Amino acid sequence: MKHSRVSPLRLLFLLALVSSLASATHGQEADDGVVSSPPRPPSNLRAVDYPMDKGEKIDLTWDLSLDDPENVSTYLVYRSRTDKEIEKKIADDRKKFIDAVKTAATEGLFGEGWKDRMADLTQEQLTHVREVRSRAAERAETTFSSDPTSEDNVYKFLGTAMPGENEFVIDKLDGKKSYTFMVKAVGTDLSQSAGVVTEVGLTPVLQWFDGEWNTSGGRFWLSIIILVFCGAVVFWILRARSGKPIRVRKIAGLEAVDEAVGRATEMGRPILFVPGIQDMNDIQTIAAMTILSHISKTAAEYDAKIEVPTARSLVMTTARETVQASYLTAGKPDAYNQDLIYYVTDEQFGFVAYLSGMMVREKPAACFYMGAFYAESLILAETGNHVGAIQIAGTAMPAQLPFFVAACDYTLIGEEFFAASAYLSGSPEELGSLKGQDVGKIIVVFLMFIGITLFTLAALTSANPGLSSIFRNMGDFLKNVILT
Amino acid sequence: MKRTVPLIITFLGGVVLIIAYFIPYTQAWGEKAAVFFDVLAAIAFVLGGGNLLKNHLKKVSDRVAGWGYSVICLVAFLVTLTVGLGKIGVNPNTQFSNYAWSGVYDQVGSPFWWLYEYGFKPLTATMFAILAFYVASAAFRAFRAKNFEAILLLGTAFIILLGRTYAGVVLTGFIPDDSAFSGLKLENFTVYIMQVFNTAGNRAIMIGIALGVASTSLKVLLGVDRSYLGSGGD
Amino acid sequence: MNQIDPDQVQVILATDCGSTTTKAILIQKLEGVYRQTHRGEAPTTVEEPFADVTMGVINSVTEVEELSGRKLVDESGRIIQPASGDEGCDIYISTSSAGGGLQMMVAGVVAEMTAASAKRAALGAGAIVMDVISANDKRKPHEQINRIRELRPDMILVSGGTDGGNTTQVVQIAELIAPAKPQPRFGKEFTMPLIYAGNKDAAPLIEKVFDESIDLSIVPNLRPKMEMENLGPARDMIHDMFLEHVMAHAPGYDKLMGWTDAPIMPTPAAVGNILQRIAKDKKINVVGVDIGGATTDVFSVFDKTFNRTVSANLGMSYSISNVCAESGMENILRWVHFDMDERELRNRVKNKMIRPTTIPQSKEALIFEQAVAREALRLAYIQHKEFATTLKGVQQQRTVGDTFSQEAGGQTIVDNMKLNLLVASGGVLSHAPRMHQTALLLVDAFEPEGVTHLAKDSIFMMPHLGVLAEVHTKAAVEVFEKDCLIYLGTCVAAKGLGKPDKLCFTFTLRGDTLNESGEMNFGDIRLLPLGPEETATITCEPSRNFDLGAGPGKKIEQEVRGGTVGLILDARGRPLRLPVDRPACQKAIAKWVDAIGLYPEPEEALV
Amino acid sequence: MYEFLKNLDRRWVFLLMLLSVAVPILLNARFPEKPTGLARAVFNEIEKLNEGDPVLLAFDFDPASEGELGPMATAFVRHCAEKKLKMYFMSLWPVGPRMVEDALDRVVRPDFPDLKYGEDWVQLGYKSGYEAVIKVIVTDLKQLYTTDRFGASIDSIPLMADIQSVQDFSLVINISAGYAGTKEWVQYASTPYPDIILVAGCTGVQAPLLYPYIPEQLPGLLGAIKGAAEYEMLVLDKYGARDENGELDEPGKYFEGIRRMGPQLIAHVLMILLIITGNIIFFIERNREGSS
Repeated sequence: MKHSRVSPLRLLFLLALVSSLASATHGQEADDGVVSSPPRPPSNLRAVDYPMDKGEKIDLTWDLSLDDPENVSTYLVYRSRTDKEIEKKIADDRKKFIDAVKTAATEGLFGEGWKDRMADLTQEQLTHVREVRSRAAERAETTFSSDPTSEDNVYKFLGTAMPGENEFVIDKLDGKKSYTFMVKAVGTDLSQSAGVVTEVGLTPVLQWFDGEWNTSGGRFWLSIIILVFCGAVVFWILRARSGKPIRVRKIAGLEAVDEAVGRATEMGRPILFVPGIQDMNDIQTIAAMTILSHISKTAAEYDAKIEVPTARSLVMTTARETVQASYLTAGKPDAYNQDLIYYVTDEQFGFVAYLSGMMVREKPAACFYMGAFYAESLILAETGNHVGAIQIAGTAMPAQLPFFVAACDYTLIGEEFFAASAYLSGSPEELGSLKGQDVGKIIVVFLMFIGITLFTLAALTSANPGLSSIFRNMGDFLKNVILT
Repeated sequence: MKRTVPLIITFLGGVVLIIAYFIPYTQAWGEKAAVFFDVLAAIAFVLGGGNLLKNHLKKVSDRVAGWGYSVICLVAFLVTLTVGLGKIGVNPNTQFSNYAWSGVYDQVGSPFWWLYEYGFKPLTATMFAILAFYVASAAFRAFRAKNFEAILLLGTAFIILLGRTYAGVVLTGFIPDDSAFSGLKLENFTVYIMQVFNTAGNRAIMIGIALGVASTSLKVLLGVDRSYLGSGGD
Repeated sequence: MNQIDPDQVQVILATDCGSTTTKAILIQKLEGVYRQTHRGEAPTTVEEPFADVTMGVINSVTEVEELSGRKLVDESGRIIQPASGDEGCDIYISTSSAGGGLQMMVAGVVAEMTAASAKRAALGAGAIVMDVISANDKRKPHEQINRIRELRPDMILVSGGTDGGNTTQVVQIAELIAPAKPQPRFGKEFTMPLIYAGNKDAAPLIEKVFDESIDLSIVPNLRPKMEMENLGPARDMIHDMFLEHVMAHAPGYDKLMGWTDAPIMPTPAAVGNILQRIAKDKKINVVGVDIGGATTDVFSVFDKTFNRTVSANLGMSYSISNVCAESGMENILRWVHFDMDERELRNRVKNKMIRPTTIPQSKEALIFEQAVAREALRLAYIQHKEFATTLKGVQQQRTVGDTFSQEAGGQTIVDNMKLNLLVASGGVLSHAPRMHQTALLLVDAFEPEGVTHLAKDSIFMMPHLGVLAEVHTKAAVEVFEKDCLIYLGTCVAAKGLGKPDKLCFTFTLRGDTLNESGEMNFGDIRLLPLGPEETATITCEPSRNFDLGAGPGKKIEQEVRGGTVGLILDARGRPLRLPVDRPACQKAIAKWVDAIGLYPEPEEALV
Repeated sequence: MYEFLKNLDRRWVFLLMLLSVAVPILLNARFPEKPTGLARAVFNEIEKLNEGDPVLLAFDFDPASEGELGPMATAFVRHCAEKKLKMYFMSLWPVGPRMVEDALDRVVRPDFPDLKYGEDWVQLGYKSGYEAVIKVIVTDLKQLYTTDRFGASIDSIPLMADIQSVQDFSLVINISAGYAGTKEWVQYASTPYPDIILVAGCTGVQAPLLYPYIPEQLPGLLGAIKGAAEYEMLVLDKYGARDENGELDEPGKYFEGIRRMGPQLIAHVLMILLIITGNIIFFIERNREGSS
């Protein structure tokens, strides 16, 4: 059995045990006077690289001490420190030592609780305190010594194993360093055996896939979930290519795109499209570009002017390509004017200031806010509302949704925003991806349901600890292992 | 061809990032990809600056309505650029005192710092502060108890508005702290609403968004949705 | 035209020159009330060999003369005006739809916005809209020019842009029309009337585009703002142009125009007019339908907004094939409660198409024809709902209550729950052997919700009254109430769907002759006798999922009006869903047919 | 009156808002604060630390949000200075370092002159790349930060000797006004590396989005001025100097959050009044429509 994880209660007990051990010196007999000898050490310590991990774990096994289980209360596991770690350990010790000396010196002068009385001290006394402390520190500096090769400095305590256990998984190692390991047995009287050490240093090896399915932090389960989800999306895309048309729920905000563009046409005013204030590496900006391509195509058909100020130059370049191609598709390549797609500034509020001014001056008849927005959302939407534009917003920034909802005519909320491209293009493949997305939703709902059921059952069966803990463990496994 | 190459790059980039996440050995690849993007984005700064200049110069030369603003914009842009890039008035770093430009561009007291402290900072703070006014006018206009949902939202808004200030403490101060009803004290109730109802709602939206993000990403990677490259859906 | 003192008016003569028949009616003041007393009919004489519309008019009036014994036409073949003793009439008015009525082409910038407004103006003015040209109708300019050339409208209405808005595209549209040189339908030598009702800033530019071949008149913008539609000036101008150009060029009309006391109106405009008057007078919402051989007109007035649509391809004779094609034979057959041979039906349809005046000779044929009518009316009403919308392109003011239901602009304003009066006219509805059939046809096709009065136009008098309303509103309204409408009864229908045979609503009726209470289960329909001129008070309590107008599950109490049919309690649910499974559907229809007594056995059929 | 309110020009609303903010500021109104659980949690996380523990303070905000976040920055720095923690400042926002300087100017330089640069605190400065920076420095800080903000080699700074990565800090304090900010710190630091303890302060609009991460990934959170005021109160209670009457005797800069709660209170009350007025108009309007 591998025991990298221990229950909290046991951990507490062991910690208490270890701390008491730390205060006891090696090889000394216990205080109660009972004469007993330390247990014989475990033997044949072997370190093997842990399979299928991301190169941070080593598996340690040993043969049990011959006194196990009669005279063994626990095993202590250590690993060697790297040179840097040893340095740090010594530096820490030095600091602790100096601090202790300084505190002791001041206490000698002012008694305990001197800190509280600091405010009462006169300037003279304060100077005195400082002198005393710095002298103490100097003294401590010279007296402190530590042997970098001492076992205490070289080996770092990692954890414990119970009697009868002969395995331990060491985690969080550096894949570039080599380590040796040490295991000691502790007797019932807390006396310790000599340590058994691995002879050769071992470096954890990075495997090609992090396939730990039963511990948290691994990416095994995530990869499964992603495979299922992506598979569902791809499946539905492929199916949609040949299958019958997929129906989508009406989204008023997207139905209104033509209306907004039409309004701009009739009023002879420009359409404003703001693709958020994030760069192209934000998926929302990409989604905005896909929507822009549809809107600009409509605008081209209606012969309306579409203006796209951007906060990033890469977005500007992309938007230009997108709009140009849309004009081409609409059969009006001459009508395309790249000067209407321009860069303003990366600075959030500079961008907003520009947009507000421009909106008040040019009074666009339709405003689209698609992409990632922050505090500027309300400023933009209120200004647009004031100049009487039809406004359609779409964002995946939950914090900004309320502002858009209050001030815009239509708001694409979260996933609607991502569904927009599919909706507007109406292409079966894209609509298929929406169906795949629904599969993801079903998985989420299913997992939520299982989780809730397990924890509810655990709570309901609390009268029966065995059963309850089974449910709880299952729930924990779901929560901590599968879903991390 | 014009579309195939970007599609291939998108696909490869995406695949590398995904693989990098799951296969520890390739983890560095993902970071490399991110660096590539940073490099591109940095180069794009120049592009943006050039476009800005061109745009506003054109506005000025065409004397379009409001060209005066463009003049201000150009002057501000050029002055800031010169002062910042030239590190004018900046003392060299003490460690590299031989290099005139080794100082920090926004050193206290330098012209750039001055521009920042007395120009940029108050201006952006002003823009942000406008929010307070807009929130008030939007609330006045939009918070109408039109239907049940609206009434619910309205009630919650009042609780939160009061609970987030001392008014909440005063209004429900009569409820003793240790009584069974202490949860009804506005300040506690506010926290409860935020942590329970609001969190639940937000989680739902976030799950939807996350799935949307994943499926959109997948569409883009697989080239199903090419409209951002300007296919116009056709 | 003479000045008329409304109080002195005793005799009114009205004619309607239809494409085939000219109908004349006589209205007289009897015991202080205006009543329609006599009517006459004669073939219309617009076309050769007569080529003078007044001949038909005089013929029909002569028939009235004979029936009433009142001399209306003098020796010179003129209508005698004003009345004196037993002779002549005080008011003479006429409408006209002869020669296919008023045919227009309209244009606007955006199909759903200014072009739609232009279409609404034209339809409201009683025109048939032949085509709508817009900047976004997906046709290439050359295709549009070709189309304009092909069409031979009576006049053209061009709109586009709000005031101060778009000019370029408005001018572009004008520039499409100008070179196309559209030819008017009548009289090649006359100039084409074109009404411009668009962006006022573009008007000077428009003037420059057209030469003398076009008679351009400029009226205030139809859409001065996106939020506002101002159809009045354009409609009036259409009427003026109708008289000035179209009528003036139709044979005999110049003479007729000299006789009338009010401008001659296109028939549908007159119908719209009277419905609007009634709706305004009684503060009700009205839907009127006129199903003809080739087209079906639907009129509606909801919340003071008037809309008219013409479903050009939905009719009972010339267009019957199209009805079958558009709705599908299976959809028609679902209204038939027994098996029919589809092959035979197709023959019947074709027969009706080439012999439009055929009247059903057997019960099967009648049932089938009425099934077709149901679908035709249903489709026409759907088209009407789609067209009768709020304005598109309007900024919406949102509140937090809209978070979960952001309705798009351009929603239909037709709300069956708000509908108070449904008026039927047109052959298949007016001439159904039993009024019960007309009533159920209306209920099945229009699916009224809540409490709705059903009526039919007795002898298609609405056009006459529509013009009369212009000169003598009181007389028009009185006649409309007393003689024009035949009240069929009232339909009380619950909105919502439920499980079969589960309670839909309970009702209690209190009236002079009818005192009854009972329960209606979902899927039931019931007819209670309530004669004409009788009223009763109905109290209904719907169950949770159903709405009778006060909200789901909420009780209503309302006065209902009787009629030749009676009171129809409809618990079949809304939207009305027929079982998909054929036998089940037949069973359901049979049950309903039985409940209403739609097609009784021959001995009692001839009521 | 009804007509006036029905078509109320929004500038009247703006004027009222201006007054409701300006008056309390001019009168210097100050209301007491009652710290809630989340502020206590933040406070306790810092209290738990020992003298000399390294703390990373990531200031991801800009002057625009200074009004909301400045006070908590002051309070955080003061708390760390009082606890004698080693402070490491960094930022993912270009102007972040300036915000750090501002906080230092307010707290460390005047009130803790003993603290030395490089020994007690260090300014790592701004790094571009948003969350990518976090991804890298959680495992290797020095890969990105080769110098401090002033160009000095990182290895020459004594404070940096013990720091390999973000995991070496006893606590990460993040103050953020958006992207990249607390959410990214949660996603890329405290979630994959549960040993990293993260507390945060954020703007009011962001707070609701961060609640889902409490308490596991984010033990404590200060939301906007309210959070700052509560936290200030806790810090002042514990470390504030008192006059002879036991009243807090501290310069105004340590009361900034509490002071700003005054305008907030009045503004909130104004909002409620506005909403109520709006609804009264709405109902009158509806009644009139219904009756007509």
